[in-house]
Amino acid sequence: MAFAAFQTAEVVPQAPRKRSRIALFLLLPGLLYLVLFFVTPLISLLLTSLQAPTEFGDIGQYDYAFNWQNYVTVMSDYWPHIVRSFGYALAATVFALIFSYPLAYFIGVKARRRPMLQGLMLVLVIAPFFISFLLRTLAWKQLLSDESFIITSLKALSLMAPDAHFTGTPFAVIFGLTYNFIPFMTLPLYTTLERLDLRYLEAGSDLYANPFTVFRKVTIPLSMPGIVAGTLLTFIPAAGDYVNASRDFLGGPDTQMMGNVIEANFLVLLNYPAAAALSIILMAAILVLVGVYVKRSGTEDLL
Amino acid sequence: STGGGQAKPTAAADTSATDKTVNWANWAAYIDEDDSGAYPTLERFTEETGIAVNYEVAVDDNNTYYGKVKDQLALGKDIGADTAVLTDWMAARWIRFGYTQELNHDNIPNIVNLNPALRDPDFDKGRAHTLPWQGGFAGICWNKEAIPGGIESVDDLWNSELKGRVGVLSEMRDTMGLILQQNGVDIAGDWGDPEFDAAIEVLREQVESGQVRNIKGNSYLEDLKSEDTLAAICWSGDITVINAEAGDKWEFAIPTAGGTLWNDNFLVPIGSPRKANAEALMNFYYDPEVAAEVAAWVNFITPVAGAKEAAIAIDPELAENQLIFPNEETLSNAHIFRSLSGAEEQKYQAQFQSILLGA
Amino acid sequence: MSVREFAERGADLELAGIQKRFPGFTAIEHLDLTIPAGSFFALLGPSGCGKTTTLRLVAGLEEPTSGRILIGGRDVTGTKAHERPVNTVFQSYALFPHMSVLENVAFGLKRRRIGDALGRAHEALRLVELDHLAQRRPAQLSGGQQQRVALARAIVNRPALLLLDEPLGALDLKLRRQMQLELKTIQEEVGLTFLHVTHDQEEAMTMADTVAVMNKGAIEQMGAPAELYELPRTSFVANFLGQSNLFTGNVAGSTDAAISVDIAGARVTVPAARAQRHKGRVTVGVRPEKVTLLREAPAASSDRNVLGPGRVIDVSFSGVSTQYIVAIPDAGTVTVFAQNTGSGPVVGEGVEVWVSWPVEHGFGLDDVAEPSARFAADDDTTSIAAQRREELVTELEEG
Amino acid sequence: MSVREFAERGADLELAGIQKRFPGFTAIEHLDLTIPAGSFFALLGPSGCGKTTTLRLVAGLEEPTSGRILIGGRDVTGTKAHERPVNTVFQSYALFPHMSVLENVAFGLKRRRIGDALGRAHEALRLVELDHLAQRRPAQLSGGQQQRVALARAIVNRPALLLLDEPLGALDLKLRRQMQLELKTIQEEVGLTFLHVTHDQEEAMTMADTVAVMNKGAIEQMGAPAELYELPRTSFVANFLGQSNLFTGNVAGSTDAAISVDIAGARVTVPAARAQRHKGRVTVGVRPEKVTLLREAPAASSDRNVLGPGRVIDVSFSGVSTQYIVAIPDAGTVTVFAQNTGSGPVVGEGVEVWVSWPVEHGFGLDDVAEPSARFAADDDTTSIAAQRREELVTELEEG
Amino acid sequence: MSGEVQAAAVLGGLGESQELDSRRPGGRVRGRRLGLGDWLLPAYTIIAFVFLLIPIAYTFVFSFNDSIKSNIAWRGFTFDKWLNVCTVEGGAVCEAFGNSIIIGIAATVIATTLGTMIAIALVRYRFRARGAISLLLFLPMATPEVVLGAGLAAQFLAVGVAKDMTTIILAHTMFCISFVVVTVKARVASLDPALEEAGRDLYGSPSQVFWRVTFPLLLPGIVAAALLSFALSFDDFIITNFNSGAVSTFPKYIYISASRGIPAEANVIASAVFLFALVLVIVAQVSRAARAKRLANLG
Ligand SMILES: Nc1ncnc2c1ncn2[C@@H]1O[C@H](COP(=O)(O)OP(=O)(O)OP(=O)(O)O)[C@@H](O)[C@H]1O
Ligand SMILES: Nc1ncnc2c1ncn2[C@@H]1O[C@H](COP(=O)(O)OP(=O)(O)OP(=O)(O)O)[C@@H](O)[C@H]1O
Ligand SMILES: NCCCCNCCCN
Ligand SMILES: [Mg+2]
Ligand SMILES: [Mg+2]
Repeated sequence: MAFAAFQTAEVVPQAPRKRSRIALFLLLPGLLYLVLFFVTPLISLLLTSLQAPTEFGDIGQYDYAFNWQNYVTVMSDYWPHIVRSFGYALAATVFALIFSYPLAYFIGVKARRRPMLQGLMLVLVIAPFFISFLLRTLAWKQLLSDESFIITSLKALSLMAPDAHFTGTPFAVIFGLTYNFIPFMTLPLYTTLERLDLRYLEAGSDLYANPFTVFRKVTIPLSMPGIVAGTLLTFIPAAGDYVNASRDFLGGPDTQMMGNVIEANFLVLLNYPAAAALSIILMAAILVLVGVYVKRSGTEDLL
Repeated sequence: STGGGQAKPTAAADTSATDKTVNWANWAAYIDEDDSGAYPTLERFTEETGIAVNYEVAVDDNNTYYGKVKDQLALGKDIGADTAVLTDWMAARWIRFGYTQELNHDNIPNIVNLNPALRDPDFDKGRAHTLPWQGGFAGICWNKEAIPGGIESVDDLWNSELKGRVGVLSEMRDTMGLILQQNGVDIAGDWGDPEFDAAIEVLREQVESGQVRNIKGNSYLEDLKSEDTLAAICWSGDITVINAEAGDKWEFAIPTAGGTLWNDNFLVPIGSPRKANAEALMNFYYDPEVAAEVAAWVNFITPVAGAKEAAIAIDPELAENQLIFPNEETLSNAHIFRSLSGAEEQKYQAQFQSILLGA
Repeated sequence: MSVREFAERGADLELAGIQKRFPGFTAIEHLDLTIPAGSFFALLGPSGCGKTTTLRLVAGLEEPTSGRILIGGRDVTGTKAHERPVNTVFQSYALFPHMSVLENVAFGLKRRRIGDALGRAHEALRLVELDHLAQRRPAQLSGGQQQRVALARAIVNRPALLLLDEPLGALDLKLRRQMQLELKTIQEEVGLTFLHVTHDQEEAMTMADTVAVMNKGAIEQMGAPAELYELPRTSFVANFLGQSNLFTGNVAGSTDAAISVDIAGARVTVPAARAQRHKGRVTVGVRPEKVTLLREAPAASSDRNVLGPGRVIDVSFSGVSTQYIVAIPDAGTVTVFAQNTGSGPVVGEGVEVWVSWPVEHGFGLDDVAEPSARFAADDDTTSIAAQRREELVTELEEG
Repeated sequence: MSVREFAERGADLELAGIQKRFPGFTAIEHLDLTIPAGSFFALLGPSGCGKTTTLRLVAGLEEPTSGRILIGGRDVTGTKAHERPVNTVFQSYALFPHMSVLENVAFGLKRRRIGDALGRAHEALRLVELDHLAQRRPAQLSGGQQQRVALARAIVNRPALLLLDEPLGALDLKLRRQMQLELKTIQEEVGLTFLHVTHDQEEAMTMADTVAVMNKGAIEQMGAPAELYELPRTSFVANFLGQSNLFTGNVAGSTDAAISVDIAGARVTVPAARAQRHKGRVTVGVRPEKVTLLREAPAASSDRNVLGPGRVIDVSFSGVSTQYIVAIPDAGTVTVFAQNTGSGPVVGEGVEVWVSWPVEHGFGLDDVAEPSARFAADDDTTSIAAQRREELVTELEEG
Repeated sequence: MSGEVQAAAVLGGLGESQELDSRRPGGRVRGRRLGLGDWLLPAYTIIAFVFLLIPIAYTFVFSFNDSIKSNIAWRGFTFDKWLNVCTVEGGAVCEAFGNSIIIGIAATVIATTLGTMIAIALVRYRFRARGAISLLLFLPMATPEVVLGAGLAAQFLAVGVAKDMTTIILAHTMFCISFVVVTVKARVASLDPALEEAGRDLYGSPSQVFWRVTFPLLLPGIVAAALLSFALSFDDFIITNFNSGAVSTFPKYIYISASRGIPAEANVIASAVFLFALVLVIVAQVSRAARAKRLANLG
C-alpha cells in the first residue's frame, strides 16, 4: 500500500495468525462492498467502452459489441486532452512540491520544539479543506478576473501585458490545480519530515558535509517516502480533475482536460462508449505511470 | 443498452391533490424579481392557488441540464422538477423519448391565450406536451463603457481589439445560427454540411486564436458582469435583467446579418407526481396581465396574446419594446433554426462540442 | 590543521571556561578540561549530567554560551561542525539508512574529495572485520555490526579527535564487553585521541587511560581509573564508581598520619593522606572487596579497622564472588565481597560476624553521605528527559 | 483450582513431553520440566533458544504441538489463557496505555468479578511502593516504576504461577540490580511460584533457587545456581554461565578418584566425580577466580594443577578485581581473576608467569569445546527475529 | 495516505505524534546552523500561509456582501446573509448543506465500520489473496474521480437504480473505505499484540479483550479515519455529480450556482463550517495541552 508508509506510529512486529474464519468475517463485508461498487462498475465501464451505436437509433443509444475502434477514435480525437491532462497534472505536482517542501520542513522540523505552533500551522494547512473546494476555486476566479485588483495591479506594474488575461488560460488551470492540492502534498511531506531523525543531519555535518550537501544527500533521500506519497496524492486526482479546468471555473475552451472530455461525452454528447474508453485509458495510464514512478524512486516496498 | 428512449417510462401517479407544491426548473434571469430577490408573480400564484413554488435556476444550457437528469428520466423517476423550461429542439427530444407527460388542457383554460402562431409546432402538434414560456432572439451584446462605439455584426466580435474578451453561447443553434447568417446562410432554409462546416471553421479559428474567451450557457452573464468578456453572443432579454441588477452597462442588438428566434417551453417530466400543480402554474402565467408583468421585467417575447394590451396598462413604452413585442421589421431580421434529423443533430453537436473542448 | 588532511595522530583537546545554557536550563556551569593527544579519555556520569552536551560542543553541533574550544592548539570555537577535524560515533550510530554500509563509510571521505574513497572505506571495514557486508543496508545488520560500521565511518576519516557518545549503550552485556575490548584495541592500533562518553562505570574503568566523573554539569573528580577507584573524593564518586561502604561520624582524634572517626562506638582509622577532611563530621568509607568477614572478634590491631558484631542478613552467590550483607547496629549495613576461590559460602544468613579492613584501604570524603531511599532510581533518563522537555516547552510558550 | 479463587500459595508446574513447532521451525523439540510449588525458578538461555515460547505455552498464549502442561496437578493443556491460574509479567510490561495505573492493576480482578477490586489493587500498589502514583498513566512512569506496576498487576491476582519474561530486560544495569533484589523480596513475601525467564546469567544466579540452562529448545543442565556454576556439564553451560578456562586434550591416565589429561605437555588432573567423560579426547576447565598467578614455577603437588610458563598479555582493572590474560604456548590463553584486596596489580603485562589451581575445582565436560570467532555475537536477537519473521511470512504466503 | 490521516488526527485533536513523550529522539533544534538563514524559512512560511488563506478570507469577506443574487462585486456590508441563510431560494442552500451532512455521516459510519474490519484482518491475519486484496484497496485511491463517478453512474443506470441520497451514500462509502483501511491499519500495526495477550492473561474473555483493550487503543485511529471520511464525503463533488440524481449537496449546489452566480448565503455556510471546524480544532488542541500539563503535574 503506497500510503502505508506515512503512518505516524511505529510498527510493532505482529505474529501473523492464520485463523481464516475470523479473517473472512472481517474482510468479507468490506471486500464485497468494493467488488459490488468498485469492481463491477469498472467492468461495466469496460463493456460500455466497447459498445457501438444502435442502428437507426436516436442520440445516446448504443448496443453491446466488441467495438475496440472506440479506443482508436477517442485517442485520435482527444490525444491533445490526454497530453494536456498529464502535462497540467505534472506541472501542478511539481509546483505543489516546490511550494510545499519548505513549508512542510518548517512545520515538521523547525517547529518541533513548539507543539502548539506546529499544531496551529497544521490546522492552517488543512484549513482550505474546511471551505468547499469549489468555493475556493471560485474565489480565485474572482480574485484573478480581468478587472480584479490583482490583475489590474500586475498590468499597472507592467508585469502583465495590457491585453493579457489570466482566467481561462492554462496557467490559471495549473494554478488552480496546484492550489487545491497543496494540502495533499504538504501533509505527507510533513509526516515524513516530522519523523526525520535530526541526528542523521548531524552525522552528515559531522562527516564534513556542508548544509547544502546534507540537504541533498541526507534530507531529501530520507524524505523520499513523503515525496512519493505527496506527488501521487497530487498527481492522480489532478490528472482526473475537471473542476479547475471547467469553463465555469478557471478554464477556457482550450484548457479542457480529460475529465472535462469524459464529462462532456457522458452528459452532453451522450457518447457513452467514448466516455468509457477515455476513462479506461485515463485509469490505465495513471496506473502505469504510478508503477514506473514508484519503481524508479525506489519506494516500491511501499506498495 | 445505455441511453434513453427505448422502453418508454411510464408517468408517475399524480399527488397534486394532497401535495400543494410545485418544483420549477428554469433559466437564469428569466422571471420577474424584486430588489430583495423575491419573485412577485410567484408569490401571487401561491396566494391564489395555495401551491408553494420551489423555483430553481437549474438550467444553464439545454444539454447540461439534460445530461444531469437523463438517467432519472430513463427510469421514469422524479428529477426534482415538476416543470422544466427547455428550448424547442430539446423539448422535441424529450417528447420523442417519452420523457414528458401529456398535458391536460382542461387544467389550463388560459391556453386560449396562446399566440396562434405557436399552436402547432411540428414537434408537438396541438401542444399536447409543451407550452411556450418565453421566446426571444439570440444576438450580440456589449459593454457600453468598454466599447462606447458599439458593435453591429458578428464580425465585429472578431475585432482584434476584443481579443480574449469575447464570449459565445454553448447553445449550438444560437452561436452557429448567428455565424451561418453572417456567412449569408438562411438558417431556416435548406442548408447542409458544407455551410455548417464553413461556419464551424470560423468559430474554430476564433476560439483557437484566443479571440473567444469562453463558451458558456446562461452563465455568460457572470463573465459579462466580472468583465472577463466585453462583448458576446447573448439572449435578448438577459441584458435588460443584468442592467437592472448591476447598473446600466450593457446593450443588446440583433446583428445586421440576422439573429435567431426561438421559444422555450414548459413541459412536465415523466417522473413528476405533481402535474396538476404544474398545469395550474402554466395556467397562471397564461393570464395576459401576469404575462405582461413578467415581460416587463425579463424583456423576452411573450407567447401570451393580450399581454401587449395589459403591458400598455403598466407602461405604454413597453409596447414599443422590440424585444418584447417585436414588429414585422424586427422579426424579419430573426430566423428560426431549421430542425435537424437525428444524424445531423449528433454530427453537428459533436463538431460544435469539439470546439468547446478545445480539441 | 585543515579537515582536508588526515590526522597523523590524535590531537589534544582543550575546553576552557565552557558554559552552556539552554533556554531556561544551564546544562554546563563551568567546564575546564584538557585531554592529551593520543589518550583514551572517558567521561563518566549519571544521566542528564551534561556528557552529551559536552561532546556536542566539541563536535560543533552546539555552540557554547561562553568559553573556548581548542583542538590541537587551534581555536575552533567559531567553526562549523563540518569544518572541524572531529568525528563522532553517535549513541544510536546514526548510520544513514538509505545508503549501503560502504557508502556510509565513504561518506566523509567523499565530502572531503579524498581520492580512492571506496578503497579506504573497504580498508576501514576490514579493520572492523565487516568488509564482507559492505553492500548491505544498516537495517540488515545486527546491533554489534552497526556499532562497528559507525566506528569505521568515523575512523576512516582519521580525525584528530574521535568522540564516542555511549556507543555501546544499545548492546547487551556480553556483546558490550566484547566491543569494549575491540574499541580499545582499535584505539591502540590507530593512535587517535578518543573521548568516550558513558554512564557505565565498569566500561569507563576498563577502557580509559583517564576517567573524569561528571555530575550536574561539572567534573567532580578526574584521574587514572585505579586512582579514582581507590581514593574517591566525594560520596558521589564513591558510590557512582563501584560500590562503597560509607560511615559517617565525628573525628575523635587525629595525628599527622591518620584521623580516627567514631562510628557506632568503634574507632575507624583512615590515613590522613587519604582523608579530605580532618575534623568535624566526616564520612569515611571502604570498598566491599577490601573487607573481610570474621566469625570471632579479632584482637585489636592498629593497622586494621574492625566493626561488629553484626549479623549477616543476605548472602548472594554470583559465580565469581559471593556478596554478604552485614547489618551492624548503629553503623548500618556493610557489604562484603568474597571471591569464590574455595567453593560455597563461608557463612550463612543469620550468623554473627565482625567486619574488618586494613587501615590503608579506607578513605575519607570531602562531603557527608546521605542515606538513600529504597527505590532510588525512580527517575530514569527517559522520564527525566520528558519532564525537562515539558518544562522547556512551557517556558518557551510563556517566554 | 478455578481462576475465581486466589491461590493460597504457589502451585507446581509440570511440562511433560512438550514439543512446539511453528510453520517451518521447531522451537522446542522435547521438553520435560517440573517446577516445585513456591520456588523461584529461572530459565536461562541465549536469544532464540525457546524461553519465551516455553512461557507462552504455560500461559496458554500458544498451543503445544504435543505434550501436556499441568499446573498444581491439573491438566490445563486444553484451556485458554484467560482460564488459567497463571499471570505473566511481560518483557515490555504491556501495561494498558489507556488506563491509569490503578485500572491496570484492577483489570484482572474486575474480569474475575472479585469484590473490592480497587481496594486490593491499592494494596498491591502499596506492596510495590507505588500507591501514590495510582492515578497516573503508564507513559508517565519511569522504566523501573512501570516494571513494578506490571508486577503488581500480576501479583494482585495471586496466581498459582507467576511467569516473568525478562521483566528487567529494558532497565539499565544499576536499576536492574535493584529490581532483582525487590523481585526476590516480593517473591519471598507472597510465596508464589515464580518462573523467571532471562538471558542474564548473573540475574538468574542471584535470584533463583533453581536455574535451568536452555539451549536450542532443550534444557542442557538444571540445578541450584552454585551447583551449576561449580560443575558445568557442557562447554555451552561452562561458557554461558560465567567465564571458564577450557583446555582440550587426551586422557593420559585415570584412577577411580581422578583422570588426568595431557594439556600442552603438562598433566591436568580432574576428580573423576567431576568429569563427565573418562577417556579419549576431553575438555577440562576451571573458573578464572579459582586460578592463581605465580611468578615462579611451583613445586609439583598432587592437589594442584599447574600450567606454564606463559606470559601476561593483558591486565585490566575493573575496581573490585583485576583480570589477567595469560598466553600459554600450545594451551591457549588463560583468564585469571584476582580480587583487589590489596591495591594495584600484582604483575604487569609481559611478565612470565605460571597458573595454578586446586584439583578439586577443575571440571571435565561432556563435550569438546570449539574455538570461537573474534566477533562471536554477530547476530543479535533483533536481527535473528527479523530474519525468522521474514522466512515465516514467505512460507505462509506460499503455503 | 496519512497526510490526510494527520489532518484528520489534528482535526480530532488526537494526533499520536503530538504526544510529548512519543516525540522522536534527536528532536533538538539547533539555533545556529540553519543553512538558509534564520529568517528565510519563517518568512517563506508566513507568505505561504497568507497565500493559502487568501481565498478563504475572500469567501469570508463576501459572506457579508450586500449582494442580490450573484456575489461578484462588493456592494456594501451587511449581516443579513448570516441572519437569513436559509431563506434564499426557498432554503436551497441549507437543504443542500443538510443533505451533505446526512450523506457524510452515513458514508462515514459505513466506511469506518467496514474499513476498520478490513484493517484489523490485514494486520492480524495472513492469507493467500493478500496481494490481490491490497491491490483492490489501493485501486480506488489511484482511480480518478471521474472514472469512479462515471463508472458507478453507468452501473446504476444499467441495473435500473434511481439516483437519490442512497446512491450518493453508496458511492461515498466506496471511495472512503480505502482511506479508512490505510488510516486504521497504521494504528493496528502499531498496537503491541502483547497488550491483548496481557488482557487474555488477566482473565479477559475474547470479547472483553476486544472491547476493553483493543477497541479503546484503536479508537484514535478510528476517529481519525472517520473524520477523514467525513471530510472527503462532505467536499466531494465529482463523484456526487454523477450519482446524485435530483438530490442536491453543498458542493453540487455551488457547482450549479457557479453558472448563475453564487449567492452570498453559500459563503455564509462555508465560512460557518470553517469557523466551526477551526474552533473545534483549537479547543481540542488547547484542552489536550491542558490535560497533558495537568497530568504532568500530577503525583
Ligand atoms: N536542547 C536542550 N534544551 C534544553 N535543555 C537541554 C537541551 N539539551 C540537553 N538539555 C539538558 O541538559 C542536561 C544535560 O544533557 P545531556 O544530554 O548532556 O546529558 P547526558 O549527560 O548526555 O545524559 P544521558 O546519559 O542521559 O545521555 C540535561 O538535563 C538535559 O535535559
Ligand atoms: N510465531 C512464531 N513462528 C515461527 N517461529 C517462531 C515464532 N515465535 C518464535 N519463533 C522462533 O522460535 C524460537 C524461539 O523463540 P523464543 O521467542 O522462545 O526465544 P527466546 O528464548 O525467548 O529468545 P529471546 O531471548 O530473544 O527473547 C526462535 O528461533 C524464534 O525465531
Ligand atoms: N435568461 C434566459 C435565457 C433563455 C435562453 N434560452 C435558450 C434559448 C436557446 N436558443
Ligand atoms: Mg547523552
Ligand atoms: Mg524471549
